[in-house]
Amino acid sequence: MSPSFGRGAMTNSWQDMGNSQCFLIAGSNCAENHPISMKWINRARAKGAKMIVVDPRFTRTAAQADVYAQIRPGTDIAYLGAMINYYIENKLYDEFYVLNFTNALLKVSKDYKFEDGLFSGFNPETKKYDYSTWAYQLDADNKPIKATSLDDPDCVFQKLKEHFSRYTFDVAAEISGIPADKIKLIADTFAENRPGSILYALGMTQHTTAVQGIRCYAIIQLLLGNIGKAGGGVQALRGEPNVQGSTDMANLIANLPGYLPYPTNAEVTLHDYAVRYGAVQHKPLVALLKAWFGKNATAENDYGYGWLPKNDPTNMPTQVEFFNWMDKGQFKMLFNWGSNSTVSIPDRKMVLRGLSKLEMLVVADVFEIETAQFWREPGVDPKSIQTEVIFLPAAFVYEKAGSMTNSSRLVQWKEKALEPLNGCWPDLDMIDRIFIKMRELLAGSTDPKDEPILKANWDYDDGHGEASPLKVLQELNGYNDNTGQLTASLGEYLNAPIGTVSTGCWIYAGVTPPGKNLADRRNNTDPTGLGLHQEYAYAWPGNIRVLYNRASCDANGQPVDPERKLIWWDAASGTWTGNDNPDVADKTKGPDTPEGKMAFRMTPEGVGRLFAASYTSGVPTSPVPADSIAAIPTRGAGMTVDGPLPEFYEPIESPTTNKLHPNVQNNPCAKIVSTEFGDPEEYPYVLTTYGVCEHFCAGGITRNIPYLNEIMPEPFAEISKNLAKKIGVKDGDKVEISSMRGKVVVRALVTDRLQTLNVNGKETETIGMPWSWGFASLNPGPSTNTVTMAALDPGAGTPEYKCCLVNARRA
Amino acid sequence: MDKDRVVRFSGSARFAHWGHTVTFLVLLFTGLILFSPAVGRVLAPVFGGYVNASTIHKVMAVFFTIIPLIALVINFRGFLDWWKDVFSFGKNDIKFLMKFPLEFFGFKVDLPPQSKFNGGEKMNSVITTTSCVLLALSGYVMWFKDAFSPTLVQWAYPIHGICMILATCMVCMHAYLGSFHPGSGESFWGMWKGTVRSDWAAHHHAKWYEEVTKSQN
Amino acid sequence: MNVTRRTFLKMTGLSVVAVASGLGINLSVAEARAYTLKLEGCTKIPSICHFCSGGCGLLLHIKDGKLVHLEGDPDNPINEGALCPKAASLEQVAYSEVRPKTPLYRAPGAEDWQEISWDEAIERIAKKAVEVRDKTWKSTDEITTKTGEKKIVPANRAEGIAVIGSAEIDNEESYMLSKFSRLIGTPFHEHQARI
Amino acid sequence: MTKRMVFVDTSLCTGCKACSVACKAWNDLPAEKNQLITSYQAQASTTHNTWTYISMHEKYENGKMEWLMFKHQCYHCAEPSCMKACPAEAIYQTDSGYTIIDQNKCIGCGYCVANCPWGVPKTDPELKKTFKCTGCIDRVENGLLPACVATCQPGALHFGEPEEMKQIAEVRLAEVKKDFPKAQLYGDKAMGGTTYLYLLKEEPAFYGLPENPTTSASLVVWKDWVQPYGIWLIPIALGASAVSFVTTRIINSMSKSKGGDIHG
Repeated sequence: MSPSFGRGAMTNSWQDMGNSQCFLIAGSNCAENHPISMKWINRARAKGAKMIVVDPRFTRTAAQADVYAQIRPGTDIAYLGAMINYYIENKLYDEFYVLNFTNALLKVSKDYKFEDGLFSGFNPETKKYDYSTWAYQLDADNKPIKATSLDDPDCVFQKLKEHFSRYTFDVAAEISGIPADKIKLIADTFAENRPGSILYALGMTQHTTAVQGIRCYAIIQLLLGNIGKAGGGVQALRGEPNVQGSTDMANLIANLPGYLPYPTNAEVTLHDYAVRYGAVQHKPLVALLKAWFGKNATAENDYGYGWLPKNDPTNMPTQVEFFNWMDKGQFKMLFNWGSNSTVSIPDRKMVLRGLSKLEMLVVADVFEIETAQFWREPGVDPKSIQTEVIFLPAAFVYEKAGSMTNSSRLVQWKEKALEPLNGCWPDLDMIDRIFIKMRELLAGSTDPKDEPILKANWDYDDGHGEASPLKVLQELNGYNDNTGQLTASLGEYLNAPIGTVSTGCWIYAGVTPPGKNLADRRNNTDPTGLGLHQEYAYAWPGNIRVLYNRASCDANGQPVDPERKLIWWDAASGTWTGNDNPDVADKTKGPDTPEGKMAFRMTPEGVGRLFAASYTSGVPTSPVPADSIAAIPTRGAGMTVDGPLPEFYEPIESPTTNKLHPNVQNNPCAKIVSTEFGDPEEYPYVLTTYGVCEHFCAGGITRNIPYLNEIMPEPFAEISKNLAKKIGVKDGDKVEISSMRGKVVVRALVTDRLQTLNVNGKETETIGMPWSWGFASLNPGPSTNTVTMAALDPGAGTPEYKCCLVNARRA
Repeated sequence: MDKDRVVRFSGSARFAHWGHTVTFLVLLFTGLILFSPAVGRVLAPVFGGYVNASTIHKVMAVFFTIIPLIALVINFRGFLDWWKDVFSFGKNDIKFLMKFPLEFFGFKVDLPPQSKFNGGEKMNSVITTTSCVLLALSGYVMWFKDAFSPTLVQWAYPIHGICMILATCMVCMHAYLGSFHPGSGESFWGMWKGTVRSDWAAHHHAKWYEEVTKSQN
Repeated sequence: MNVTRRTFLKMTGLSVVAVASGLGINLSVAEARAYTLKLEGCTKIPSICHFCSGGCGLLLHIKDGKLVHLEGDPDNPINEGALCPKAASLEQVAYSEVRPKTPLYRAPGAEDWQEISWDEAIERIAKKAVEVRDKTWKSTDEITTKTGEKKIVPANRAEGIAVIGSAEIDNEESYMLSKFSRLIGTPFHEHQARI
Repeated sequence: MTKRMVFVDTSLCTGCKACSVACKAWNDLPAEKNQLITSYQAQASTTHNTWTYISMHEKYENGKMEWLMFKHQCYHCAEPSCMKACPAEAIYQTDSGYTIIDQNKCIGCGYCVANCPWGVPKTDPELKKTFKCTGCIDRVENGLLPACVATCQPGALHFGEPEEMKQIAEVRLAEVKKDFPKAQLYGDKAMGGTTYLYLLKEEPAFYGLPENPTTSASLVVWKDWVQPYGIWLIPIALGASAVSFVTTRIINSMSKSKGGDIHG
């Protein structure tokens, strides 16, 4: 979503779903995996909202739908492309919105091309694109040239139209297996009932075309004018309790907290970094360095920038690749925190190989998860594994104070309710003690490499020998050197001169103003009835509950939807105001100013991006003095590495050939990690994997909860009645599911909820398997990821769990 | 053998009779606790509460079913004869039954000659036997309810109750007739000692007395 | 069996309490029924669910430092007290018998764990981290600039240490871990947001 | 407390089974060992340790898939068979409409088990006590929602005054009927009207439910005829014997004075 809107976060909130008129739930089984969504979806349905569900299986979500379509896994872009085409051809888009809040009118470079499945700039050797042709036509001030009408053949809108003209309902039907009239019904229902909200989760992201699928959602919502409005939006239903927070905190190789680009070895100095990323990133990095190195971070020493390890762009593995890197011997020691990798990572053989090569594995978790005991998995000889393993038993969520950020960016604080069982430690204390111990071991060292440890600002003692989570949250909030106090608001941080303010994560600035903890607010009043709950906890950024809410207003800054008023321009006081906190660059700049028009202030163009162009705003047209370069307000665009527009590619393992361009079967940029792949002759069925309502992710916790084992006691493979007949399996029999990478034997669940699909004229069977089981716990079972493959989306690095080829036989 | 007396009931028959009497009475009182809450309130404490009462009931039920079975095995012939007799309802038996109520309250009536069992005893035997079998069957259905269809289990309750009532009525009358009714006083000794006075036998069970004396000669 | 007993006790707690009227013990008249709540005397502490990203509010009822009951927090505007089965089951984690009692250590080639103290665990980890850091430290990289020239630049990386963070720990912990790995020299820090 | 009602809108139930877990958590009931039975269902029936569960029903007809859920628990009938059958007077009704087993009085005889038209109560073989849903009477009487209602995220469970519940039910029925012509309310006519009122998308038989449950004839025979009237046969027999005891002796003495004893 970041390439489309400027921020990669769920746009609205759970409560806001109650304002919707229509839901397109595709790539999410929210009734099972985000059950709270059904509370709000049903509130909306009680007011007449429609619910569309597209899923390879008839799920418990589908059982609630007004319209359900069974889709072949991995073919979402085909039918979504057809929807886009239909909306453009039939002018069902919101013209005011498209003209004012999207880049539809901006002219695209004449060098941009799309031919036979490939965009211009592809390098077949590196399997990467050079983005330079995906640019705008720029004027002398480096600003994109705007066409006068949507009919201009160079404008984004025409490029979009041309690109998706190939996606007819019939073509989409052949690819996806959804009948053409059903796709039309979906398109019509979603267009007729606005505001409409799109819900997706791992069903969309776990593909090699993940980012582009989400781009389709963004394009549809921008065309229909559904972004920035109550009841609209694109809801990325994130998988884990604090995955928003852990991403905010940059538990990712290419980021620092607050989504700052991680410095690479090419940015030797802070100055280099500032030149590369502009002031937008420069200032928060300095604030971050001040938080990390305290008094030791000074203007003279580049605020300690040199102490940061630098990324080598040629050596930047993402999570799944980590295990390959271990296997290759680069990593000797792995800290594995609250994550059950041996169950959750695809192609488990590779994972086990990797872990076996380590010198030491440290696992911290509440239960003794499979990852901690990989050396004694059945079939493995422990004596052959030389990895030292240390398991640290962790305190559970209610046994420690701290905050978590939910999917809708709501930072909620909780106090410690119970003493940790068995004297387990909160993870905070583990990290704290390990660091302090390392600092002790290195004390007195004069080796420059030990400086970051010795010079670090690291004192979280709560006075009782334990680390204080509040102290950490306050570090995230940051301090203002001028007042010597905690920064009082995001505004105070933004207005403070560079180098005078610290923050561990700038988007959290303002969460703990002096004497307060806004994440701990518990006023749940909702005067508007829109579910904004402005006084409850704290939503980053700046307590905005509906992102891009400027787009809910017309040219005069007044709400277009009188029943769902979020913000408005108050001419009398000359400010943006409203029920929500206005998502505008400057609250005092009216709707007639360039800033006041901007609905998507985090993109360089200030508009929503139908076409994800490569563009950096604020680039000076004349040379500027070297010492002031950091003040240049450049803002780069978030890019989709595999194309400025979404294109349908078959999954890496597919039962058929790409109907649109047989020569470019798969995403040309996909990162392939697994080494073994099957063909449809030998492995004719499509496997899709998922979670069930009763267990959570890799099951490390839920499989140790008797109540949950009672209601979901075993893993299974769901197969259609046709397939069951074909392979001679009855409901309850054992069935063996095998791929090139391995096989598992589970209970067969024969059901009508999976039907044989007609794909490109061929009968195609889908098999569904939950993946939450592993060999340990109170409820052991075979891990589905023995079968799946590691092929990653080039942008997001998500593996294609949702489709691979398998065979099935009676066991 | 005492000349004045004739053997009326074998040892096994008496064992069965008295064994059944005891178990029946215990079953009756422990069962009444569960049959009627009003009774339960009074009687449950006597047996140490409901749970104990029902445990006793179940234990007794086992004896109740085992005793006649044992007797049956020991003296199969006797039982066969008994049943042959009690289930062979003749004209005389009907006449007996018609006139019996008068006899019951002490009026003098001419009773037709009766076999080993008179019409009343026959009726008693038929009703109690059937009730006991039904009581046992319905009781086990209720005890092991999971093994039977819900409808069957549901009907077991009223059947158990009805049989209990019938059997109890019969037992009351039977006990009274067999012990306190002036006309039948001797029959008590028949079941207690096994023998009865010859003259009583000749008067009350002429047909049978004839047969017995014939066979003895 | 313990649990069943507990159940039984609980159930008797639910039974009718016949309250004698002031004048006599006429039960049929004075059959005022009182139901005692097991939550009586508990402190209510709100928390947040540990599963999907909904952020549903939990409410823990604590008495004498013990968890008596856990249910949805009716005052949390996200879930208004409602919980899915996973969240509703969370009280079973608090006293789970399968939760490890101490840190565990598995020596190379060993077939089982051995229990170790927290101090020993921390020390072993810290020493190993220092050792691997020393052993695999990469202070410089050679890069090719846009103009094609080769250049030696600082890298400052502990190449041999990787960190898989977690989306299941608190913001503060997540941030600390993020800071920790970069301070000890490893940018190789990822987590399950990827998958 | 005045009459209360729970409206179970099965059309909104997602089959997440949180109600079952929340019930166990509140009532401290242990988990049971299970296997999948059909669909995603692993609980086969109510047990002494499972007072509510969801059954799942799949139906594929004319290219349209339906996956229907049904929440089982005690219906808390207005005229409860269990209470009628209970010999120990352990089952009582509250003003709020709940049928409760008083565990101090329960003797685990299982009469209620056999006579519930839905087979809800179950006896714990070890404790010799019969258990079933209490309607969370302890919560309700203290101003809390029943545990299952409180936890239901999709909003399939409603709790309140009967009139209000019936109103919601009628509105929902009209809505659901548009797509499911066989949709109907269930419970309002059963057993004098149940405290748990259901909206079904299909006819009751589809869920394996009795179409029109009433107090069984056997229970009527037992409790309305045999127990109150039949039992009088025993005193009558005893009475007759007593009368006979007297009359026989009177007549005997009379005839003795007339001339000798014929019997004896």
